[in-house]
Amino acid sequence: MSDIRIRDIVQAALLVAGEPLTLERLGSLFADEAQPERAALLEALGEIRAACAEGPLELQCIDRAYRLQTRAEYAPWLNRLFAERPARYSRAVLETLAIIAYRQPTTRGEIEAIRGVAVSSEIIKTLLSREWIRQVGTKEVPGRPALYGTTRAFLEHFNLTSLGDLPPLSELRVVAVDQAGQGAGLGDQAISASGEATDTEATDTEATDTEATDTEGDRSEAAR
Amino acid sequence: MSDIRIRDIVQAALLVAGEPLTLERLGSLFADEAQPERAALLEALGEIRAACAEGPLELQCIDRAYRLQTRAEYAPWLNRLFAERPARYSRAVLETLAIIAYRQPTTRGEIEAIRGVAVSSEIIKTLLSREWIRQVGTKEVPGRPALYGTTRAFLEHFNLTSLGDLPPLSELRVVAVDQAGQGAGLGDQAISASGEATDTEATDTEATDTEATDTEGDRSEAAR
Amino acid sequence: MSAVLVRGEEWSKIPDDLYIPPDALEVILEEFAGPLDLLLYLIRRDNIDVLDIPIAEVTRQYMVYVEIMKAIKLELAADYLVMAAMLAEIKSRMLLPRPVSSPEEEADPRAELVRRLLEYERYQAACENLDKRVRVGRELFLPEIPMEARSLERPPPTVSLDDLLSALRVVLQREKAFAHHRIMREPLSVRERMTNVLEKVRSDGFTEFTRLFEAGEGKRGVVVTFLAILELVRESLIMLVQNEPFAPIHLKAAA
Repeated sequence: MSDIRIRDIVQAALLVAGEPLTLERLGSLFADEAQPERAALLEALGEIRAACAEGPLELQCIDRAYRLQTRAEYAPWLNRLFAERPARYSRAVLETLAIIAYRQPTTRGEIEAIRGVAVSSEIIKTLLSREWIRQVGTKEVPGRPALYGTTRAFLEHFNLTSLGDLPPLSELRVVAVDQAGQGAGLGDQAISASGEATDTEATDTEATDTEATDTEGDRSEAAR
Repeated sequence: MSDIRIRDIVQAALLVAGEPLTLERLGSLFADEAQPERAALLEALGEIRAACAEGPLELQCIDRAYRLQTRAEYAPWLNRLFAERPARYSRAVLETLAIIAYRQPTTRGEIEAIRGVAVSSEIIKTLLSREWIRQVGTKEVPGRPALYGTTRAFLEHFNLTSLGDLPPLSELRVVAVDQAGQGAGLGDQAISASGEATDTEATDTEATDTEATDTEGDRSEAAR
Repeated sequence: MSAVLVRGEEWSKIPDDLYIPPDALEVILEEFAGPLDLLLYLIRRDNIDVLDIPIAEVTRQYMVYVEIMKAIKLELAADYLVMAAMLAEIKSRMLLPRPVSSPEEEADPRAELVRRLLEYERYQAACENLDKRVRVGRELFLPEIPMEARSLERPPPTVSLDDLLSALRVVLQREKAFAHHRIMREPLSVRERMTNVLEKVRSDGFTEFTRLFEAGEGKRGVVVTFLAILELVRESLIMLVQNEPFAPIHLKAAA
């Protein structure tokens, strides 16, 4: 313990402080009787600066306070450390987006009526902050709900020149009927039952992973 | 820029990440074409570990993820850096945590049975809000009590590579046959029965389960 | 488990003229993590073998503590009283003469208590070990290095057109269950144009009808815009205003 040098203590403090440290603050790390001279602290800082030359850190002095930070050259790698993973949208978000695309300009209430399930404000916020939808006006009915439409960014993401590039609804309906038909002799009841099943699924996901990153999604799934 | 070594990048990442990094995460720092082999990453970590020997940091592995941390010897100085004293937890909180760590997944009732005292919701809340424990499920018994387990944050905080890093629970002292007791000697049968009940983990749980309901019964009786 | 101290002196018997400062009381109660903890403390203090507890004496001492806690009007956890009752019961059972002719030997009344004490002791030890570990923020500190030239990118979510369309198919399937909603009659180009028109018109002023049409779009564009305006009027999203026949038509968002 006695061979811990001033320099090591100063370095440790700079590493963990989370903010720049003045000479006074560095001095205050030491018990009164072991208080190093200002010169000794400066010498320690000099040694740290020299030792850093090799590695990814550099010593910066900002307004008479010192801090260690990574060299700018490391940014390309370190940015990948913090890069958000591409989000995965829940079924609820996708359905909402699809309805807005085909039904715009439309309100949250209308989307809810079509989906048969509440549309959380999280979902709307997710799509707004991604700039795939925008508010284009308000509807003159009680509550003055916002009217939403899709954006240019939406078209760009899906590589569409215009909404007209989306397959017409009639085509989708045919496929939907085909898919429903595969269930063999589906009556109304069966359809409504499957409808209910997806409803629950939708509400489930809405609560947790509106824009969950991959890991978060996995975690919440595991937690269930 | 081309002379930046894998090791420097890994070190920079460990210094800025603020959380332990897995090999996968370290690998993801590199562009696809420059992705180092697992072995190269492990070698870099080895070099970092060796280089640390000199300074105030050490490399620690928590649940297959790596972090740099200051050596415990530096605590006296670094504690002066932070005005805030480290939080102190009551024995009730720590005992509860220890029981969860060793017996997970476990319920509040089981913890109460061992501690012989009610576990307040405050205690559970404290541990949940520190994210040292989490609910991992519910027990399929009447009342469907929550099952708790420890988290990665628990390992991180207590500097554990894994739960296996915890020292094993001390052996249950063998209850010796003692006929010279006060008035009545301990009957052989009773002793071997209680011995068996606590010997193996499986029966252990059962034993405390019944006990749990017992104590709960007692308590509600006392409350009346 | 440190001894119970009042003003620096170990406290085992209550002096008659006891004055306990209120702060100390809480310390005492908090010092014990429960009745088992208190019992273990008493047992260890007097070097008693857990396996052979002199139940009468331990009960007496236990009650002294419980009485102190009561006396100082601390809200005594019910568990302490439950334990007191258990001790009293064990004590009385120990006093009963055991029938000599009993075919099965009766279990020691203390057995269950001993089992619980031993079990609790293990976890108490585990707790002490845990408490002794070096911990982040106490003995260990983590580097917190700021990063130079940090840039924040938000990659777009991984949504393909197929994902979007299959979500819509689900909606359509489900919609059959809600027969009263008939959605999406107009061609998509009209719906898209409705959004564009809505954005151009304002609620606090009038927009001239003709400005919504672009000559470069040709006849089809004009038709699409016109249909969009009609649909917007039908849905009461915009108002059309014409002061007199053949005068310029103006639009206003319905607000």
